[in-house]
Amino acid sequence: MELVYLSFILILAIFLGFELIQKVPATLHTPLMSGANAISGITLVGALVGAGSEGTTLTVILGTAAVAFATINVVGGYLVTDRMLAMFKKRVSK
Amino acid sequence: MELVYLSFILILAIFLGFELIQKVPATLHTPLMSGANAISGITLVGALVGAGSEGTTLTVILGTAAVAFATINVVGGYLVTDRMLAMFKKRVSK
Amino acid sequence: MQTVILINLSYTLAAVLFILGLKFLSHPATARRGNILSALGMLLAVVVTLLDQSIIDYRWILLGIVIGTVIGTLAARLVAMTAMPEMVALLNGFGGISSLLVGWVALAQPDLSNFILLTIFLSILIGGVTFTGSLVAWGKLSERISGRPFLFHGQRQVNALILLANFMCGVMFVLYPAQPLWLYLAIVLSATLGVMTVMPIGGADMPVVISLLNSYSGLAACAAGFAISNNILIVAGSLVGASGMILTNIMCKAMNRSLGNVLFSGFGAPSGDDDKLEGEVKSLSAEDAYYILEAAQSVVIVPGYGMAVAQAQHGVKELQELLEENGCEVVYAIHPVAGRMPGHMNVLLAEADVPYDLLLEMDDINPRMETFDVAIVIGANDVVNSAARENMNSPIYGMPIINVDYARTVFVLKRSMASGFAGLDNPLFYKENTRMIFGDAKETVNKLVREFSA
Amino acid sequence: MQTVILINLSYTLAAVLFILGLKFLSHPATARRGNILSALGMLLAVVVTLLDQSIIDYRWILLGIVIGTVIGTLAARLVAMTAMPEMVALLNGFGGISSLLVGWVALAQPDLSNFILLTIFLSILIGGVTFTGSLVAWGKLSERISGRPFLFHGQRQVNALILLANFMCGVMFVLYPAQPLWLYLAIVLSATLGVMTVMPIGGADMPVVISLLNSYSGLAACAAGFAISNNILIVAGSLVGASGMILTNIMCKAMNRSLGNVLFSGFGAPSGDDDKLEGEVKSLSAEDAYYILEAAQSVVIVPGYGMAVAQAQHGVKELQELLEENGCEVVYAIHPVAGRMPGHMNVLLAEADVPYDLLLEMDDINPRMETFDVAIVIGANDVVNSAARENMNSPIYGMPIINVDYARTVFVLKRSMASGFAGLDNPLFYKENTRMIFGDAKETVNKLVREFSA
Amino acid sequence: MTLIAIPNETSTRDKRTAITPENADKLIRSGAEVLVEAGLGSGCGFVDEQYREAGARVTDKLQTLLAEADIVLRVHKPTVDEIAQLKRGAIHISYLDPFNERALVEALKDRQITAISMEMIPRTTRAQKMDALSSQASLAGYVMVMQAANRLNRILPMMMTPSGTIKPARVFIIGAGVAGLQAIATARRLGARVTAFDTRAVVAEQVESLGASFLKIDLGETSQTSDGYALQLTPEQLARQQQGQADEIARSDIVVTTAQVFGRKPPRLVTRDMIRRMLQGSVVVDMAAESGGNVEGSVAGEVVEVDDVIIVGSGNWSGQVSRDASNMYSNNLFNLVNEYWNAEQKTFELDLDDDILCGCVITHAGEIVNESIRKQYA
Amino acid sequence: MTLIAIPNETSTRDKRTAITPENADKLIRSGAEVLVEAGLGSGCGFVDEQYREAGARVTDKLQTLLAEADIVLRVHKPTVDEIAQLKRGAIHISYLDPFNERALVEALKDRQITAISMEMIPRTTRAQKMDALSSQASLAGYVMVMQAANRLNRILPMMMTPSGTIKPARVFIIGAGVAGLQAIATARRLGARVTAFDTRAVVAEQVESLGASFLKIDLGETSQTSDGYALQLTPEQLARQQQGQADEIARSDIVVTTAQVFGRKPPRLVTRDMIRRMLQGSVVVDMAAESGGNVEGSVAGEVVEVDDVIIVGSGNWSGQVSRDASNMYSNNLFNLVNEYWNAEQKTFELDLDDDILCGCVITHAGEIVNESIRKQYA
Ligand SMILES: NC(=O)c1ccc[n+]([C@@H]2O[C@H](COP(=O)([O-])OP(=O)(O)OC[C@H]3O[C@@H](n4cnc5c(N)ncnc54)[C@H](OP(=O)(O)O)[C@@H]3O)[C@@H](O)[C@H]2O)c1
Ligand SMILES: NC(=O)c1ccc[n+]([C@@H]2O[C@H](COP(=O)([O-])OP(=O)(O)OC[C@H]3O[C@@H](n4cnc5c(N)ncnc54)[C@H](OP(=O)(O)O)[C@@H]3O)[C@@H](O)[C@H]2O)c1
Ligand SMILES: NC(=O)c1ccc[n+]([C@@H]2O[C@H](COP(=O)([O-])OP(=O)(O)OC[C@H]3O[C@@H](n4cnc5c(N)ncnc54)[C@H](O)[C@@H]3O)[C@@H](O)[C@H]2O)c1
Ligand SMILES: NC(=O)c1ccc[n+]([C@@H]2O[C@H](COP(=O)([O-])OP(=O)(O)OC[C@H]3O[C@@H](n4cnc5c(N)ncnc54)[C@H](O)[C@@H]3O)[C@@H](O)[C@H]2O)c1
Repeated sequence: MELVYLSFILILAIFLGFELIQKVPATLHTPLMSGANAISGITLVGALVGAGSEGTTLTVILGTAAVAFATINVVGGYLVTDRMLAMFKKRVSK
Repeated sequence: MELVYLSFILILAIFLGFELIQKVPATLHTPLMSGANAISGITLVGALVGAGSEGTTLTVILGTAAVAFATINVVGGYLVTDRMLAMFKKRVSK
Repeated sequence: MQTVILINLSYTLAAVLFILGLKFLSHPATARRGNILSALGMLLAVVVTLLDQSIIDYRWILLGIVIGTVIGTLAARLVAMTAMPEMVALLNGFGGISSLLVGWVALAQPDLSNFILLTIFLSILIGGVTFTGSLVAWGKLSERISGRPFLFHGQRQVNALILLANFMCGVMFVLYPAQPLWLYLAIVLSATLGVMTVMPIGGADMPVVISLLNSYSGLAACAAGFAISNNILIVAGSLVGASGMILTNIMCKAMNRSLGNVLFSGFGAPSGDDDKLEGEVKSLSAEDAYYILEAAQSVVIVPGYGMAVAQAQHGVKELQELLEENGCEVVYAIHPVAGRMPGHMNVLLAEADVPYDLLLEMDDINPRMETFDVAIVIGANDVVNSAARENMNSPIYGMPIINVDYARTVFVLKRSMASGFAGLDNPLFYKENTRMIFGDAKETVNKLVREFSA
Repeated sequence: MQTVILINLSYTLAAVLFILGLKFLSHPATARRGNILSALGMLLAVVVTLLDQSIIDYRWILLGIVIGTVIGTLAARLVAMTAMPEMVALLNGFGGISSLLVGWVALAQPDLSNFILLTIFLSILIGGVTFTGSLVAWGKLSERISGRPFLFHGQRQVNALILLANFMCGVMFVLYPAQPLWLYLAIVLSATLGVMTVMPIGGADMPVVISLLNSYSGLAACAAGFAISNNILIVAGSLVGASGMILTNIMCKAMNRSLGNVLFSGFGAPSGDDDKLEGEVKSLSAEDAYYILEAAQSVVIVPGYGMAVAQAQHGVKELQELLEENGCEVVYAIHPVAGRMPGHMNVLLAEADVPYDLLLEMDDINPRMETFDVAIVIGANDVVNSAARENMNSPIYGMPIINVDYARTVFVLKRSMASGFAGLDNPLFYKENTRMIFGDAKETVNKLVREFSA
Repeated sequence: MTLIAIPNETSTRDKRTAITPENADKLIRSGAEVLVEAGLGSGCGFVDEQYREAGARVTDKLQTLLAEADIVLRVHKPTVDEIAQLKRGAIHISYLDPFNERALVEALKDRQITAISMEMIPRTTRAQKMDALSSQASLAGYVMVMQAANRLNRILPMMMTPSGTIKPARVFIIGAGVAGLQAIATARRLGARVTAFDTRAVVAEQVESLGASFLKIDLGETSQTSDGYALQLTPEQLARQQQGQADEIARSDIVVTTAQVFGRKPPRLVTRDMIRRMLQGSVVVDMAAESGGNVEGSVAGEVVEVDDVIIVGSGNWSGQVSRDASNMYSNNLFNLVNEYWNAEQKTFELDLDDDILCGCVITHAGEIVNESIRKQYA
Repeated sequence: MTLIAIPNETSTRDKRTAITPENADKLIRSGAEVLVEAGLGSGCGFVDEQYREAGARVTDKLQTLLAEADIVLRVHKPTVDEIAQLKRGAIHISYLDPFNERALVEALKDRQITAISMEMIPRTTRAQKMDALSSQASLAGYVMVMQAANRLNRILPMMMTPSGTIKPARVFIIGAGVAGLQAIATARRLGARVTAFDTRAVVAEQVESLGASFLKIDLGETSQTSDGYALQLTPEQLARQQQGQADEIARSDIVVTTAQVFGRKPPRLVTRDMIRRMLQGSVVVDMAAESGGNVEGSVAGEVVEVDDVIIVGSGNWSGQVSRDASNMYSNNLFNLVNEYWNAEQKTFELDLDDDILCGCVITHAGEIVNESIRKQYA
């Protein structure tokens, strides 16, 4: 039954993803991509559970690596996006 | 846990509903309203379960009434919408 | 278990069909297809539901479906094309009562959590409001009830009281589900609320009300969905609830109202109160103006010196063409002293290639001003200054002006409230049916033009 | 149970923040706010996850987070502004590998159903492709790897083989989860696939590739979400997957490519093959043309008799203004014999109030034609007929023409493939960088204008 | 019953007429009796028959016409002789040039004529429909540019042709009042590059609203009267203006001057030196040639060539398009009479407190009632 | 070394010149020697000094100039006298009117001159840069409308003013070739309502592309030559056309006729009867007045008044804007010479197989080489 709900959620989220992005000015292409990339770092949440759970050494190592990689993605992603957008603002206000 | 999924679904569906309707030409206002109204007849599904389940006389009566009303809404709604849209097509192609 | 999964996967598919249906319904070219898709979704949902193992008795279901189908088909076939809106209101009301009943039936489930009780109450409340509200709307539209707003002193207070009572009733209902009193009271109160909120609204505003009630009926279905833990009710109901809200908003804009007004009723107040509104300036965004123009059948454009300053003539011409493509009649009304030299407007409009036949003199346009849905004043001021007609003390009293204020709605495109050449205040800007669209005229016109994208 | 519900309600909120974040990110005025909202959502999701009862050991987590934060912060701070795209590629790759690892860890869960195994496989496959693909993209952009497309004979066949092997491996993986061979094979194969699909693509097309890989990494997270039954991974992952797909599509259009080409690679093929394409006419919709114009820095407009026939001059002027507002340089190139009388174009463009300074003579424009991103030919034909330059047998051989084909992209707005006054075929229409936008010039121009809405 | 009489114009150069058959008809409908001299309007295409059809009487005796009239309508000022023939107390409406025609004003006063000067109609929004200065100036602006374009050895628009590119002609308009603005519009229509200058700063926006550019010259403080007329410049300001516009004049193909200062001689703006710098075959139009001239060397009523530049000073500009000019002028007169027409008594109701009449009635009941004129001759 | 000589024009009415200093310069740069007669171009603002600066020799001896020249460039046809002074084998490029000037053509042939007629340049896309008929006709279209507008007693644009609304003038253009189209554009620019008619059906779209409307008259079968010239109508067709346009003419303020039939007399399209129906003061311009006339009553080279309608037949239209006309004509000549210039030998390379030269070279080496002329005089 859980899977049913999850697939419902999947479908709705996909439709929503399609509808959300309609027309993006060229200057925003890269920041938007980068921002979305940061969101895809959500896999960090999965990694946390993996790294923190009781498990074999292997899973802990893998989990920790996953956490590290995902954190890079998240932290770096948001910061980079913000830097780009900050520059963009300046350019517009000029 | 089920409720959690359901509210997830609710939120996503609401956002999707907001995003779906963006700009509607005036001529489509009434048909769209009518079409949406037909969809809201989905309560028929709930009514079916109610009317068909084992229960007291009261629930069966209520359920049957619910089925009848919802069916009117659904059948009438789709047919009326279709009639309006058929007329609309003609007018446009003129 | 397998059937449950099958049913729910089918529900997912039905939800997709509803989503596509709504999306398609909002574009002229695909609207009919959209309706069919959504009907297919409904069929699918209904059919797979019948496989539900908790359904053990099909007789009553069959009875209900047969009755509903016959009535629904007949109603849809027989109703006159002109009576469509009231038909929709009626159907919507049936949807509402159905949700109410589903909620009621859900009460019979064992082990109701507080949350479920709450959603049951909500489905009864919203369903009830939708039901009686829709019936009143139907009555008003079909003129079974007077279309005039029904108003009395202390109305606000009474309504607030009913709302409060409803709220209290809800609390009691959740706390003491076994006591039927609260159930019956909830039904009665919500029915009353529906009547009381729709009665004060005038017949002309009914389409907006119906759209709102339609959104409500979606929410009612959604609440019912929670009450019986059913995905498809939640998804379809909230889709309709949300998109109905947006549609209501769009329709409000097209009628030059705000959604706030509608949600908290009391809008479409009788005109008696309005004279006191003088002194209040209502401004409008270009986007909202678009909705009104999009729905207009006839538009008169009144250019003035500001059009020249902004060099907006090309955009104006384009706007004219777009309106015409949209099936609207457009003419220009040229005041003899508009601009800063004789024939100023002619020079500009000729440059923009506006056909001469569309340029009407003041004396030709004024007698038929009432027939225009919208008058668009583009950077004119003195030539539409109603003080010349109304205010004996005005230095320009007696000068003939273009009576734009007689049109149903007036848009005034200028940058500020500043006066024009003659340096005079303009009472037009404060009229009930006037909307100021502030900003450079060219920019505003271009924004309007862009709003008219497919 | 209470924490689970709390966590999941927080996830719901985080999902809302992601949704709003994405929505805001796509509008210039709100983009920064959007990014912050989505970061808040992430923070919320991470923090509440730490409350999860299945997490019993925080040391490793802390370690991972510290390492990641330090590297991520440094990278984001230190990278040069110009190196942003490759930075994004690299970060994206890390997201991919992380999903792969999460999938791998999930294998350790007890009682894995086939479906869960499938999603684990998918998260490994997609995560792996994302990882190596992103690394290659990063290498190409930072010129650590040659930006030139890497091509060899039989490439298609080899790739098909890898894909097939992957598929087989997946089947085996689900059937024999206990056998680690399949796991390792899956990792290796998906890594190879990532490299093989990105290598053949030229450096100039990398932004599109990164956007696509970004969409993939969303899908990988989504698959990982299924693998560990986690809502927020599914929602956020599929949001990114879907919106990334749309963004990729938009970016493709801005670069005048099709999404199909990208998805099935092999696009950006070397130009050696293209000469054979002569004889094929590529047409474009006004909407797709908009994306290209929106990204253009410099545009030259070449009007001809068709502009006069369509009376498109006013729309052309408006398009010019919109392009200029968008930061693009626009000039007009007027061929001396364009139209049907001397000075025909001048009459029309003066009517539309195009400044004289923007009208360039053929001899002034031709030498700098290469510098233009887009040349828009509006209803001209003979005056841009490249046969006059290329075909010694043409009756107009030797006549100077406007060399629009030297611009990066050429749009030709006309109704059909019909010839012009001189009755000659025009090889321009068949060139690699030419796109025909069929239809009445005025309508096409107006469509373009309308696409330029905020 | 009020008798409105319209004599022929005595000037042979000007073909305009004061009342068209259409307006004669309207006057008669509002209850007046209309008497016209035979041959009225023949210069711009009207015939006696049309006036008769409208219900007017046609006479060929000027003397009885003048003697009987309660109201006389005409374009140009009367002669002193004619004034003597008017009925005492009659109303006479026409151009008068009251600032410069002392003898005339005195004669009108002495004969107890109520004389309304069309030049003196205030430039207010309400009075615009009677404002003949505006209506005629507007036509003048058109005519001046057309005449200049016709005499220029170039074309005005730009043409990119296989036989080379012709650059658009440059036109410079000095003074952007009613005539100047219309001149700008006409030159722009023909595709010229137009620049304009005026001492009143508010005009810059108006010039730009017609798509022309405004020449910026820093003159220091300038201002305008409440009626919107320019004030005279100081000699120092004038010098600055001349200097500021010299280069623009030198590169212009056509220069049109329309500068006036209400109640004074027009300023001398274009000097011989500037003309010498212009290209051979260029054209200068001096709107004010007849009242003193903005341009050095212009000759009232004539077209002359100075240093290979053609200077047009023909004057009587709106008379060149006599048909439209007559229609407009006649409408102005009708609107004036109609505004003060007492529909019951069918008479012209003279209210000297009315802000329009107060500005334009010069003499009444043996007095000079207009203040500025009284001051002028005090 | 090739000597290119340019004598003064003998016509005093036409101020155009065949070569401007700018083009003299270009010719010299491509390696020719240029000799001009003193005073060349003085009619349109050029002085000898400018030619000298460009590197040309200036002489005041016409005789030596003609005798020495390898190539003579000019606007108008030479006299038979002048032909006799030319060097045998010289090239002479100018208008020639070869269909009507038999004596001239014979003289050129006999003197073994290579005579190129500017009228005979084919109307192909490639030849447009040398096509003087087009360049001059285009200017003529502008000038005709400007002259008509200047003589009309109305203004052309619409004006909605406090003094009444002036309706836009109606302009009817007959013949929408190069000149007609430019006339349409000019009248439209001035704000007139423009209607046009032409026998060639393809022209309708071109007329509408300029914002004017096309008058539909059903003439049955009409067609055009491969060069785009109209063919002569049958008498019956002509009658139908006259009938179809009579009403349009009657309500027009300005009628401009530009109808030509290549190699024949222009058709008579506007009759006295039609003119009589026009409003007093209207204007008719007959482009073809000098070669026979489209309008009954037009007088070549003059402006006459017939039935109170002004008929302009002044001719020499492009000469009115002599500066621009000279620039364009001179560019045409330069482009022609340049097209066939052998840069190494610095000579004009005559290739009678070339499709442009084949059309416009009339006589060569003592023969009439142009086929249609040969037929005409056979
Ligand atoms: N026709 C003639 O011959 C003539 C000659 C001289 C004087 N006049 C007088 O001029 C007046 C003409 O009346 P009118 O209604 O045309 O003009 P107006 O009364 O002068 O009003 C023009 C309005 O346009 C607005 N405006 C200016 N620039 C704008 C821009 N870029 N975008 C949007 N709005 C702009 C101004 O308001 P904001 O500043 O708030 O934007 C102003 O209130 C009459 O009083 C008339 O008597 C006429
Ligand atoms: N300038 C002069 O003085 C003059 C005089 C006479 C002849 N010519 C000749 O005319 C030609 C001018 O070249 P050009 O490139 O300007 O014109 P062109 O070669 O005649 O081509 C015009 C093109 O415009 C297209 N068109 C027509 N109506 C249209 C509409 N409503 N919307 C979109 N497209 C439309 C037509 O294609 P579709 O039918 O497919 O739409 C046609 O191919 C030269 O050959 C020149 O020699 C020039
Ligand atoms: N209220 C109305 O409806 C209305 C109607 C018509 C005119 N007006 C106003 O009346 C005023 C006068 O118009 P007019 O055309 O009769 O003016 P005008 O004939 O008196 O003068 C013509 C122009 O010459 C300018 N001028 C004076 N000295 C100059 C100098 N040294 N250099 C350059 N320019 C110089 C003046 O400023 C004026 O613009 C204007 O402000 C006009 O807007 C108002
Ligand atoms: N290929 C080129 O680049 C080029 C250049 C210039 C001109 N042309 C073409 O050459 C052709 C001739 O142009 P032109 O201006 O020299 O023509 P023209 O001077 O020979 O004739 C003028 C016009 O009069 C029309 N006409 C003839 N008889 C008529 C009648 N009875 N009623 C009404 N109109 C009548 C003709 O159709 C023509 O349009 C046109 O087709 C033009 O497009 C082509």
